[in-house]
Amino acid sequence: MQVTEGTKGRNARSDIRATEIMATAGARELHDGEVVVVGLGLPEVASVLAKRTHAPRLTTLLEVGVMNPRPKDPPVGLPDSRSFYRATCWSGFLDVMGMNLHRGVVDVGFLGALELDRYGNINTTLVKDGAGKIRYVNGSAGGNDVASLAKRVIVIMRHEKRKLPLAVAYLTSPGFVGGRSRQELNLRGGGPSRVITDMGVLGFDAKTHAMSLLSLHPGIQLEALVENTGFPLHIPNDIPTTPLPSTEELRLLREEIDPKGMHLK
Amino acid sequence: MQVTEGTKGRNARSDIRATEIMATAGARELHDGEVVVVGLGLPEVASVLAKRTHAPRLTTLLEVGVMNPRPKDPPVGLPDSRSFYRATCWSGFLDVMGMNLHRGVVDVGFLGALELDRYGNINTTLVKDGAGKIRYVNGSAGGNDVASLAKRVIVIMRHEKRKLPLAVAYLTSPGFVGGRSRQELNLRGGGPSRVITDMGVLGFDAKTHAMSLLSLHPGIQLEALVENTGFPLHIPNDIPTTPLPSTEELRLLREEIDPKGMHLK
Amino acid sequence: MVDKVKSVSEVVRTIPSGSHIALGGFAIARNVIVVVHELIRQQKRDLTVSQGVVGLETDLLVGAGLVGHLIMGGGSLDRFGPAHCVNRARETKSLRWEDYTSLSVCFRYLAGALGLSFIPIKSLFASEILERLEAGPGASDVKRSKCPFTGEEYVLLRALTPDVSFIHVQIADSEGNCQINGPRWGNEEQAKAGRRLVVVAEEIVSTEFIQRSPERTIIPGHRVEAVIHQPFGALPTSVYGCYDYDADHLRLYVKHAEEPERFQEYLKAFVFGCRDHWEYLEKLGGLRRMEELRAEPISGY
Amino acid sequence: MVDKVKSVSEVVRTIPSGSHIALGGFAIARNVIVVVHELIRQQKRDLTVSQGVVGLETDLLVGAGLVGHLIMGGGSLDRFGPAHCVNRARETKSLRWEDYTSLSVCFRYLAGALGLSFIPIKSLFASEILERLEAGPGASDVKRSKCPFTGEEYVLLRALTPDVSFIHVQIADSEGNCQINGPRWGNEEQAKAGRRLVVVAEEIVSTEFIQRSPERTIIPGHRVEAVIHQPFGALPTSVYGCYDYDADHLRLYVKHAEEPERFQEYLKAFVFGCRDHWEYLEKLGGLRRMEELRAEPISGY
Repeated sequence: MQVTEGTKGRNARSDIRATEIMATAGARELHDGEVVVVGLGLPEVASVLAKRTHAPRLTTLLEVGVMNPRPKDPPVGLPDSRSFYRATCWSGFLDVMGMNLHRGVVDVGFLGALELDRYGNINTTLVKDGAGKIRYVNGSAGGNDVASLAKRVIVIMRHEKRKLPLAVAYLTSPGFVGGRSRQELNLRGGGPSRVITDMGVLGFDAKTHAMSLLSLHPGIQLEALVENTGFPLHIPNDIPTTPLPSTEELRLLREEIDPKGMHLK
Repeated sequence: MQVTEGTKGRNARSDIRATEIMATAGARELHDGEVVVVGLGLPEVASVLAKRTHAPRLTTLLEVGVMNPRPKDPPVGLPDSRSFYRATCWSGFLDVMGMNLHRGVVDVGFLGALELDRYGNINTTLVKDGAGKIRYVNGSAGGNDVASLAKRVIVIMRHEKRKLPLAVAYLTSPGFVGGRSRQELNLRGGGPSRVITDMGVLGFDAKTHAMSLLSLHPGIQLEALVENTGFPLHIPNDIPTTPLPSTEELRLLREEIDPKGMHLK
Repeated sequence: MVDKVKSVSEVVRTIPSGSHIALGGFAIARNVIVVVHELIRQQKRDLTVSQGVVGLETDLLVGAGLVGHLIMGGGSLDRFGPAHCVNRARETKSLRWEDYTSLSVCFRYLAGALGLSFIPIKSLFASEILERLEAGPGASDVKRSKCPFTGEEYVLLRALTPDVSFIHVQIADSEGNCQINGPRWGNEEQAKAGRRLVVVAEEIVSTEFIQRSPERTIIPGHRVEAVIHQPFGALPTSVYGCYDYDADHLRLYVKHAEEPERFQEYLKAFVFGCRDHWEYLEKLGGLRRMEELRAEPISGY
Repeated sequence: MVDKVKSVSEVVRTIPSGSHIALGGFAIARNVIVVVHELIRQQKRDLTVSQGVVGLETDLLVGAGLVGHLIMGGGSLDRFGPAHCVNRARETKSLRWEDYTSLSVCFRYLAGALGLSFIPIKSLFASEILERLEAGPGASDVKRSKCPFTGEEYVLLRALTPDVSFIHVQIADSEGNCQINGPRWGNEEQAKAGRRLVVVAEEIVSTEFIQRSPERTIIPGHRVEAVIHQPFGALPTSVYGCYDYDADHLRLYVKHAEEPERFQEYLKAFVFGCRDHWEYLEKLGGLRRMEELRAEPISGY
């Protein structure tokens, strides 16, 4: 599962980075006792932060067959030996993706996206340039399975117009396709619930299933966010500000979880 | 898989026991390099004898998830820890019965039977007394699966009229039901190939699929065998005599494989 | 980290009568005796019990009259004798039962564990097992169908998703991470098919111990609701690497199970007459007997 | 006991062009590099390659122009970059390919391993992955259908049974009993789905060693046709407990794979230019480099 990080650098109103706000917002979406399938990068950072703060009983699963690893060195990918360190269980796809995800016991799928549309459909397969020329990238790996089957899906990605288009260039992993319900689409999982970008936190309307703004990160102008969104976005009358990371959250992120700034740069 | 032993005692023509002839005849049906699912008792004794003589590369599988065990003490059943000793692999049903037997890589299923009819149908589920009263016994366990799926099936059992009836009281594990081909019956495995009793070795006609006599054990009269068979048996004109165990086979059986006479009594 | 270690009486109180429970033993090995005794003491009735190959644990429950529906692949107490109570109940038709096979029960659990509502199989064809399933209430769980790609005939089986799965393991940590020593028959599929999962562990170890060999974790902690810690918890059945079966007690059991009245005496003496598993272990001979049965480390029995 | 240890050139000579081979690596871990190099040296053409999540091994084969048909669940070289050769081949349509997902490829192998010709799944619905499969030659491998018991909609997948499965393991004995250290992704299902199975082992151990922990035997010997013994056989990809990936070489690879001509230079230098894997290891830096990459026992990397 590919994850793309926010790299807009330090936040306008403080020395807090956008990635740190994203990681903290992601962590706060995870509840204690939940089971999460995570991709590497910000989803992993967010889930570790949640475990160290309000959700010590969070279970993290990596699709390769790793449960609750506690890496001491930053892994470059899921099958990197660094991500196997101090795990409580090593199994494989059939267990993690079959006997957990397909079984319906995974609460959260935490994904990245190359493109995401207003109904939460994810593209991780290809990009089209202006001339319509196609360039292939990673494809699904576990992404489609997670998006289809997890009880809810959280997407974390950079907020750019080309990454949030009216329609994804390839529908790798379904959200609420065409605004339809998950049941109509024959999908078991509940679908996308949150999109966390470097500009704000977004959700999905319970009826129309279209994306709507939930909060703006401190220092981000609404106009800038709308400008950087490639589809019509529901904007509520009152727009809350995304809470900043607490001092303790920042300390954990900077000193313990990602001291080298590999994902939080 | 229940296995019933021959207990007719010592053979008329020598001090060789019927069970020793059975074990040897069973061993000789196994070829080097084959994969065998065995039940405990005589099938296990026969497969160990084959491994120690002409088939050192025989692979033995126990349905509980044990491969190539080398017990030093006699087990009372498949899940007895004694039958796990010095195995090369411990897995479970899904591997042994699914990824081997159902996958089609098991050459021989080596079974016992409570009742067996002329088409090689096996009953291990219930017995009916003269008045038609039913008494339940073990049921299938892996027996039906082995009979359905192994490339060929060898049955080893005592030769008694009530155990070889015209029709089994309950068809637990199919042979050539009604004389039909395995393909017609939707069965993948090749079906029964040999029946080894304490009186002779029997096979199945390639066309009619009915049982026929292949050889008589030394000292056994044809009339006695026919008398003890509950269905019409094809009898060839020339009836060979089952070869006696060699001196080395007897030594292995008596001194190394079953020194306490647990299965060869 | 959460501590899931609970007492058996506490756990069994949460199992309603009428539940479908799946049991993890095989004949005379790794039976969840401590759970079954408590189900009998608390008189949980009208249970549906499913098991790959039944053993003493199911025989006890059926003999105690608590089972209304039995889904089984066969079984006995190996050389010690048949499962008298199960067989008698079938003869007297005092319960509804469906006969399957080891692999078909395993496939039904596998489907449940994978979140598939059905799975194909090539066993059962041309047998009276399938015929009787199709002719009875079991008909709603089996259906003949063709492979859409090859045209081959299959029996489709309905997934089994027991309300509660019970398994007996050698080692668990307090979060529920379980490691099984020896062959595992259908335990992984049966355990993960359950909507709830309770394990009985011979020994509770630290999570650090689990982390030393995570490839041996067959059941990860997040799937486990409760861990019951009970040394010698499977006696008189065996637990590889921990202790041998108690052959004397198995013979005594079979002798009692042969006759309904004698079976009631057995229950009185060894179940109702014991406040808990420790008292039961004393009746089996206490410390001295346990030391006789304790496994020798090389052989595992 | 039979000795199945063979040289890679001997084994690859038995693989006909046009074969369907399944590869066991995942991105940058446990790739069967030694086999892939030899397939390239022996110019085995028109291969069908299937893999859960592709990595360097498949990128090499595709780049070398030997793959006619690719069945894949996705993949990249993780942070080192994309699978340039695979992506370029899809862009230029120089091969037939079908995109799946990690789980759907795993389920197709699982069906193959279990001897089922099909298996249901609840992924793929409402995606362009399914749409494209149904619109192309992949249509013969997927079919929508309903569960006969619940009425739920499923995608039925056709089993995958590769002609030859290859996996890289840490430990095998000469009979082929294999033990894998670390997570196993889809290796067990992929290996057992194969009609033939070849393993590359870092180390050959005695059968007595295997018998000390038989619960770790993921592939039993009787399923294995040949064991190729090659220390550092997966480099530049990592093998848990044995060595880390060679980050320098991975970067060099990605740099070359970006452009077809530079990729040919890579093949010339590191595949055609090496008589065998030992010579290749010398080019990667020989003993001194191998000792740098060798895993430290506690961390496993």
